[in-house]
Amino acid sequence: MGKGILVKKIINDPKRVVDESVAGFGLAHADIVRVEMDPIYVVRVDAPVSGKVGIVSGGGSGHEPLHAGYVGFGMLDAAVPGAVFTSPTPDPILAATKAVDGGAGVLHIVKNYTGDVLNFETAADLASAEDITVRAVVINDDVAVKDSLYTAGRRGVGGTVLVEKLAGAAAQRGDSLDDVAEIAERVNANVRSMGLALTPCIVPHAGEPSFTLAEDEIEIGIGIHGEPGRERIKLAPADDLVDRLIDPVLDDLPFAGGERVLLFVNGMGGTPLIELYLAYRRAAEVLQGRNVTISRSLVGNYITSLEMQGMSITVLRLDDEMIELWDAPVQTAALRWGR
Amino acid sequence: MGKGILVKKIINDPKRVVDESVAGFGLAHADIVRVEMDPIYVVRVDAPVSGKVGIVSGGGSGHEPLHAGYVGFGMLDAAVPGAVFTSPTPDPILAATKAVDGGAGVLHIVKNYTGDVLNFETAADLASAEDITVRAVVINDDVAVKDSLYTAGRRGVGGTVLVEKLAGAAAQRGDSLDDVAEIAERVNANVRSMGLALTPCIVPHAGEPSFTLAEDEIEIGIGIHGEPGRERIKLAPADDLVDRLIDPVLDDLPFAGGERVLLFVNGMGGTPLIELYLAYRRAAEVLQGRNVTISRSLVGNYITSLEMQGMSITVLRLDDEMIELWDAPVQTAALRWGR
Amino acid sequence: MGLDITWAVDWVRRSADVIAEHRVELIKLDREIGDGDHGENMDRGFQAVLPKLDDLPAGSTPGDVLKLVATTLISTVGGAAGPLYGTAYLKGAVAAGSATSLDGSAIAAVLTAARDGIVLRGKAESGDKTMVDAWTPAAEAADAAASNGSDVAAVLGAAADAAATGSDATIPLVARKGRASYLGERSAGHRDPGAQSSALLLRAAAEAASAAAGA
Amino acid sequence: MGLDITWAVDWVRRSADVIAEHRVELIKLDREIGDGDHGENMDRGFQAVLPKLDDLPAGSTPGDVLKLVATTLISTVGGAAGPLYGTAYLKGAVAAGSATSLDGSAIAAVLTAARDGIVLRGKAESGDKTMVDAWTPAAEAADAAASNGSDVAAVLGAAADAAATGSDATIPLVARKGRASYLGERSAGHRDPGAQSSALLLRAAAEAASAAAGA
Ligand SMILES: Nc1ncnc2c1ncn2[C@@H]1O[C@H](COP(=O)(O)OP(=O)(O)O)[C@@H](O)[C@H]1O
Ligand SMILES: Nc1ncnc2c1ncn2[C@@H]1O[C@H](COP(=O)(O)OP(=O)(O)O)[C@@H](O)[C@H]1O
Ligand SMILES: [Mg+2]
Ligand SMILES: [Mg+2]
Ligand SMILES: [Mg+2]
Ligand SMILES: [Mg+2]
Repeated sequence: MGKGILVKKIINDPKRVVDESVAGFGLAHADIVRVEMDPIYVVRVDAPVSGKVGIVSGGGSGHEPLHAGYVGFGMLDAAVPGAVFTSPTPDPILAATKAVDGGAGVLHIVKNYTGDVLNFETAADLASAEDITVRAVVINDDVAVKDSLYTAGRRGVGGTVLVEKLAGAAAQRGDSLDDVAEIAERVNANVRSMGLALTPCIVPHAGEPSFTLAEDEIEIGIGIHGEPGRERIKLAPADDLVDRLIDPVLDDLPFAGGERVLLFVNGMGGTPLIELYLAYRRAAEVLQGRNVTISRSLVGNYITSLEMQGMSITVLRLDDEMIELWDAPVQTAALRWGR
Repeated sequence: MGKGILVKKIINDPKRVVDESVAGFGLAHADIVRVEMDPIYVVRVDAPVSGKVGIVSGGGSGHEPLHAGYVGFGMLDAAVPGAVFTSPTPDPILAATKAVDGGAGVLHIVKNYTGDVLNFETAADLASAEDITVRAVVINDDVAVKDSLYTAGRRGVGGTVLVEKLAGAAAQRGDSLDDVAEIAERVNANVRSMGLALTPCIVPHAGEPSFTLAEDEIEIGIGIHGEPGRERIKLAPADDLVDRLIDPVLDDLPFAGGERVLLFVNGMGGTPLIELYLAYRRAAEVLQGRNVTISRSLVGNYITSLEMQGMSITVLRLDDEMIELWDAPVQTAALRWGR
Repeated sequence: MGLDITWAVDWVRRSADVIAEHRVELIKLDREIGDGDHGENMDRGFQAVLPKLDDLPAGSTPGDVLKLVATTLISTVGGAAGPLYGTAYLKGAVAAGSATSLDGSAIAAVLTAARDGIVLRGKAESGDKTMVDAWTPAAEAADAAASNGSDVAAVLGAAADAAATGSDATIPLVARKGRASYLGERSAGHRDPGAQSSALLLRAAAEAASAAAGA
Repeated sequence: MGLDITWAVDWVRRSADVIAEHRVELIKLDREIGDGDHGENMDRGFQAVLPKLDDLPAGSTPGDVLKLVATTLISTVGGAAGPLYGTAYLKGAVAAGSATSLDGSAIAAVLTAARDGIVLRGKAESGDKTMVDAWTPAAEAADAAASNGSDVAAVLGAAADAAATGSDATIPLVARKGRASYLGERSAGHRDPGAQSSALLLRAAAEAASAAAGA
């Protein structure tokens, strides 16, 4: 196999995709991040920030801009990219944790997948052994997955981006580790998501799509790893698709009416903005119909599955502090305002 | 046909795609823009800004975030979206021109396509008849097209985004219409682009791809309207693809070495960031090899062809003033910093 | 017998029909060497004209109809075809003036003015693989037929035939104007969509004239 | 006759071979109910172990080999399988202790410790459609064979057979742990990739033991 091109992608060698992409990311954003290659992680250019809680997230690659795109002032201190769709090993997580420890402890933001949880756990154990205080928050906002004590539980999906922004802003303003963790937990408790795919995606080393869909089929309840969803339905108008995502999201929390929310319409990587904004229109209509006020919004490809076409809808119930943290300055490759 | 779904997209009715998407855009970014529906255009929420040169751009839809995503402080005052891949008619261009006229004249930024040029020309004539001073700058940065006095000339592609940012910053700092137009001309004279497609795109009303490519074929020298390119080649490693785009770009200006540039690696709408950053790495390597310094960069899906997978590379030769204008604050849906 | 407002209105209706009928074909032609919207654009434009025909004031002339078509196409078609066809109908309307009836040479003058309008806006020459390649032979054939004293139906028939031949003749050409020019040599072997829509519109004019003559 | 360092090293080499050989099959199994990386992950891990075998100091024990495998898998595999297999080999190494040779009941103790490690980290129960469904019957079969006084090759052969049967038995199950659990009922009808890789690794252990016995 070696250098052979297996799939139609802008890549050289499937085995070098993550390394080469992260290297390019580092070159393109040298004002914001520094990239370490062995073990591989991406860290704020000014890390460690003395006295500030450090925040580390990470997971399999293929979800860009998550997580490296959120490293910078007001958000993450470091991101640890694993192989495509494969959680990183403890070594780089530990290295990143040490690199961002400014003496106030480090928060791990972990998406709820067995691999991510186990590898971050090991890294946290190793960091504690080196006298770094680590707390972990596990994100599990995907309502497509039936939750139970006896299963792996819900996946972490779109809500992760919001947790990273709000926890990042809390750390930036100087909150303690416990306070930052509390914000992250609070956001996680108030956020729900669900997604669908129009097309599958192809993992570079696999060379074949993770599932196949007929011309008129859609996969509902997908995660972000190209894994199939819960249900397969016939192609339907956009408004119906939006309803199929947002209704379970709103029912789950539940949203009672009268709340203020952040509405996040996310593309899976290959979805053009023209479609996401069209979906946003309907989602806004549904929220209005339920007497929920959209106070903030986010639309774009922010947590993705390679080139998959599809979308997810995330709704976060906001309180005053969350709004303040959302509006706080952020300077990362993928989210930036106020500086 | 009517409401029938012809293609796998997040849409309701092909005839309502632009209206519904623009409506959603207006709802999502009500802090930045106002949307008018009849005739349809998107305008800065505080337009007209008294005493400031107004800047209007526009063209067919399907290139999002171009142009509506660039409306806001420090960039465009209005964007006029036509039907998908179809330049708008003079009516909305005229309405937008009137809406942004703050007494200092209006600049039209027009991509060089027969339809765009003719429709903006007519609108400018009509605006002049209403005593608004209008100047037009036509962008033609695509080196894939052989230029000649006897042809339609080069297309406007990636360079358009950069012209809009720099001219927008010049207008924001209070430059006169002639000075803003001069900046726009200067940027256009110093920018070159070229693109390729891995997959075609499907215009909603057409229901079929604009061209078909075998599993191992790539189209080189494409524009942004799903039109086929100049040449079809076999799939190749990313580094070779980058070379095939950047070499003609650098040879054309020509870049002699010793310059400072802005490197812009753009996705065609369906290209995941992981691939764009991987391509960026090679492009940076090539520039270094030619002794050209990358002073600024932009990586992402910024001027697109619906869900097309592919990329374009744009290089702009910078001077001190351009760098200052690039760094100036901007607050739009798609580009934002400094505010 | 000259062509009056009834013919002009009938021409527009037949134009809308024929464009709707060939919408997909024109999209397909434009997809091959352009961006796949020509049929959609033209259909949107002519469908927009139809309801406005009912609002034409009594006493309207053929020139008024052409002007209505011009302004509607300009404000609804967009793309290259919108302004080009818009200018064609506008210049045709000017040539038709306020006459209530157009004879053969008046019709030839209308077509020549329309052609000149397209060239003025688009700067294309014959052989550039554009709608000009349908309009120039059409205007010339109409002029020749009118000079020979043919009746209006024959004048428009000659124009329609010449436009169809002109459209055929675009197939081998390499485009030098419009979107197809970006393809360079690869544009050869495909019919120009604008030339084809022009041929369809002129055929509709001829058929409306025959129908008027038969009536 | 017990199993020594030669067997342990041979087991690792055979493991790397069998995983490389079945890489695509494991990817395919994981694509059906997971994310399509299990074969890639395991192959990366075992390929990383191979060169390190040459650096084992003289006098190393089977336990040292298992520990090397553990740390290498932990630091190169990632995903769920990395920490789970890592813990399995680590606990196995602890059970093996500093013995230079492992007899049947020592081998059974290693496998049981490995299984317990996986359960400790992953919290899966039998029937959850995970690698536990291969390891639990394998450990039990090894234990039974060792109690019956079988030789080490037979003990590992029994474990490998039981693991293969256990892997087969995952097919009809609905997953309750790991990524496949997100599919709910749709996970039934597919073999669990981790159970399958476990069966392959235990078969390699048995073959290495047979080869050692034959030598
Ligand atoms: N400069 C020009 N002069 C005359 N006709 C032109 C010119 N440019 C384009 N055309 C005509 O316009 C047609 C394309 O129209 P259309 O597809 O509606 O617009 P667009 O090219 O903007 O998508 C071409 O087939 C050609 O006949
Ligand atoms: N909680 C668990 N306990 C035991 N084994 C598990 C658990 N979760 C997952 N596994 C095993 O891991 C395998 C998947 O490994 P792999 O594909 O490499 O990791 P990932 O699921 O992170 O992509 C599954 O087939 C299953 O056998
Ligand atoms: Mg994985
Ligand atoms: Mg067009
Ligand atoms: Mg067209
Ligand atoms: Mg997996």
